[in-house]
Amino acid sequence: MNWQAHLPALLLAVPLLGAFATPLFSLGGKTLRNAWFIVVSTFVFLIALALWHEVSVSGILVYVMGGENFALTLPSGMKYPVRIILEIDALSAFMVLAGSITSMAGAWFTLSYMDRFTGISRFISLYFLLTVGMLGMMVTGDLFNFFVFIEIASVASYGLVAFWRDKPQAVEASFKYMLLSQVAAMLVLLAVGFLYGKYNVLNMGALGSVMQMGLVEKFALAMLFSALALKCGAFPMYLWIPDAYAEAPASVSCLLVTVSQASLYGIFRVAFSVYGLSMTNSVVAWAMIVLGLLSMLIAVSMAVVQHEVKRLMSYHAISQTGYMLLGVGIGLLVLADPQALAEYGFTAIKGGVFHIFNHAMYKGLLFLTAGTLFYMTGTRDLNKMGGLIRKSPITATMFLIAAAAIAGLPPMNGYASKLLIYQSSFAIHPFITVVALVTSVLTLASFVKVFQTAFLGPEHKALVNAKKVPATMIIGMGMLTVAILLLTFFPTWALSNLVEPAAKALVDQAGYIAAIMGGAF
Amino acid sequence: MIIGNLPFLTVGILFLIGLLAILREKNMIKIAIGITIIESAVNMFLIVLGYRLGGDIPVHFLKGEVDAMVLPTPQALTLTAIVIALATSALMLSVIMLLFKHYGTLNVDEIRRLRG
Amino acid sequence: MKPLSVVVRTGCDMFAWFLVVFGAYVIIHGDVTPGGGFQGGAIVATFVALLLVAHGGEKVLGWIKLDIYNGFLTTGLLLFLLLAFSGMGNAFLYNFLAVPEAVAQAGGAHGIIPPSGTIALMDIAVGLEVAGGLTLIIMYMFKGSIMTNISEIGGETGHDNW
Amino acid sequence: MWPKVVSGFGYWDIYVWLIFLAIACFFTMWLRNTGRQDYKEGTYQDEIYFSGNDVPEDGEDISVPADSAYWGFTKFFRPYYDFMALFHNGLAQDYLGYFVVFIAILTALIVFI
Repeated sequence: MNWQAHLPALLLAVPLLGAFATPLFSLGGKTLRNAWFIVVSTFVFLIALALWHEVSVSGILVYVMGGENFALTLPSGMKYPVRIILEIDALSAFMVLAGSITSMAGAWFTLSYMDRFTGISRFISLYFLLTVGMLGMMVTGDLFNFFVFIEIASVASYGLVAFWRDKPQAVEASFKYMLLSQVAAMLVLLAVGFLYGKYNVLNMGALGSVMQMGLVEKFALAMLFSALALKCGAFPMYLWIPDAYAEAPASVSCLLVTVSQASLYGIFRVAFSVYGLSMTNSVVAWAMIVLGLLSMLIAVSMAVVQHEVKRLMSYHAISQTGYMLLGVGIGLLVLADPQALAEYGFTAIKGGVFHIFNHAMYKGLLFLTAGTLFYMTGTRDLNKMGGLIRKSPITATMFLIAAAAIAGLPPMNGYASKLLIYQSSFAIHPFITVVALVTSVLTLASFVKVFQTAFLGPEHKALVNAKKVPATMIIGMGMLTVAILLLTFFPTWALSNLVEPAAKALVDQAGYIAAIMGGAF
Repeated sequence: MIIGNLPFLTVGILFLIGLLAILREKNMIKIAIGITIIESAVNMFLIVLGYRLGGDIPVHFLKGEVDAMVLPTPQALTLTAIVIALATSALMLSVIMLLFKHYGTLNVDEIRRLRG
Repeated sequence: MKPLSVVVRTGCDMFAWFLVVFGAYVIIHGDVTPGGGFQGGAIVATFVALLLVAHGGEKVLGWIKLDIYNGFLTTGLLLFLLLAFSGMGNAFLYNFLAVPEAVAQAGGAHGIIPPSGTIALMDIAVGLEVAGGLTLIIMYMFKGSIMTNISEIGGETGHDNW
Repeated sequence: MWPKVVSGFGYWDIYVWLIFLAIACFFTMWLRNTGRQDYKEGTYQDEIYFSGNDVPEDGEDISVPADSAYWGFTKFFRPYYDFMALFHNGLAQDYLGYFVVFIAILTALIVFI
């Protein structure tokens, strides 16, 4: 039993070790460094898998960093926990699983995609730091620690977005991303200061137990919600996402998708577990629903007219985040009255949460296929591409699977989660379902355009000598394709084992608090 | 009432000054300074949270015979926030240097090749 | 940057190394006196800044080899992680070397390992790390600043004109 | 028979859908085979019918570029996209302005409702 108990700490320590030891391993040459990169990212995925299994078996895992024994949250005589406590319930384990799969796929993809560039050992260190920041945001139970992990992930992603520093657009994208994200991070710190000033406690569970809604908490909630909404790309503040995702290397934008989903997880954790039932008005729930709808519609309407592949896909990342916000926002709206929650609220949360996992998989795959197109043709502009299905049919089939999944075509996993969102949002107001359906149609339209212009069509003379797609990139994309196909052909297993416990854990604020306060609150 | 809350008032004013600097300034270096102002405002907010009237250093054997101590936790939080502020401002200034190399200007309005 | 006058350079030569000694003092006594890893490392990093200002860029670029500071950075980071992992018996980051209050009061805490246990050792690791890291930041930003000579772009632009 | 994805008002069963897909594919393949069998690869039947003109060698000239895809859609929504271009104007400070305005509105809503 004892090494399973240390899994939460291992989840963060192993990628950190990977980040710090990479310069050492890169002294031993390229193959040793690449081997280290793959071994550590696979090991992180295995830890995430063991962690998810552990949580699904024995409920919420609590890990006290630096305590005498790892489960002692309240040392003798203390009313509030003082150490940094990692608290992993089913939702955190669910998000950690999604994050580690995309990180592993991105690692495999980077091997030959970034081969001709220099400074790859620094790239790998930053990539691991980004993974640590993302996993830390999903795992920690401490508000200030959540802010520190946001900063680790942000600083690592500024560097990674501007990795190709000879390209002016990449540096410009990183500057704009940094400008917005720094102000948002300072707002998160201000909100943490507000809550600490009032309750002298930083732990989310303990905070949830003593929380009464007053003026200070309202300001803290507004600041936390808007700052994390900026980080995850909701409607008015998503403008940095098309620049940052398009200019980052493909494996980085594949990981950045799950990093912004970690801040989406942050919104859900704050809204459900810290504030939960003590929220007097449902403004935040309606804000989530309205933001979801607006992000969906406006992002996808912007995506249809794009002619650059990765820019188009990053607009779709925003519109899919709108689905998740809509799904869980409906759940938050009806959190108070259990009858409506049982009827459609819980299905909405299940739809939103399931959509997070699906989106992490197929959006990661789409960014990797866009990277392959860039690798083959050297350009991201759709006007210059054509007839690439002859060059690499494997990429074309994987792109087809991912495009069918994102557009929500029936057999795919995207359809299963969107169906849950459509039907539960219909109970709130049919207009919401109409907007969701129109967005899916426009998503399908833009991906048909991408597939037709990039893959089909006659062979371009300029692209005759397009490079062959190397094996490691195929393996990287193959992992995500396998994940999508598994989710597609076994939706009931995924729902009952992955999504339902996560949705139940999200709704069950009392259980989250009891795990920390020992049920004595 | 005002005297007691004067520190929080200065935090608010500093935050607004920093925000206005970021929103209004055209020179990117001044925007970076604006971000540093916001970071120092939030650090000051954290420190002032922990102050207790007549409190002394929160170290047991260093403080004199005064029994009131200020809260130590905000000081630890501020230390981390200062380290993070250093890292981000160093990175921001380096990115501004790169932008100056590529665009030849420090004016943030001329850095707009990514549109639409 | 052009080197400064002889007076400044000799003054800097005499004074620079004491900066490093003082920084090391702040790092090592981090757990008992105000200061610690980050502050001490920052003081040590001012050594390179002082050299840059006094002796001008070209000479310092010749003297300073960045791999050493990269080595400091990596050893500091790995030392920190080693100490963190070694506490895994109880929990990650557990302070397994700490001398309990009673023993320390009874004067039993003399020896190489300071009574505060891994806190002091981690402070030293962080000090090493920050000294290397900050020097790297200063050197790379200095190289970045001489990357674009302003004459080629016709003077600085983008200033506010009031 | 086997578990289904139950969603509020209905259910989604992928296996039944796959069975229907198989049946549909069977019929389409049968329909396809009833057609003429004299198609041969690489003969005159492969030439692209370019409405009588001679086909340009480079595929680039006859492939539909991405800009002209959905030109009717974009032509109709031209005022909407011009309006959106005002927002996506690439100015970092405007992006921050939208963020500050959003915080103001949200804080006002949360505090006063």
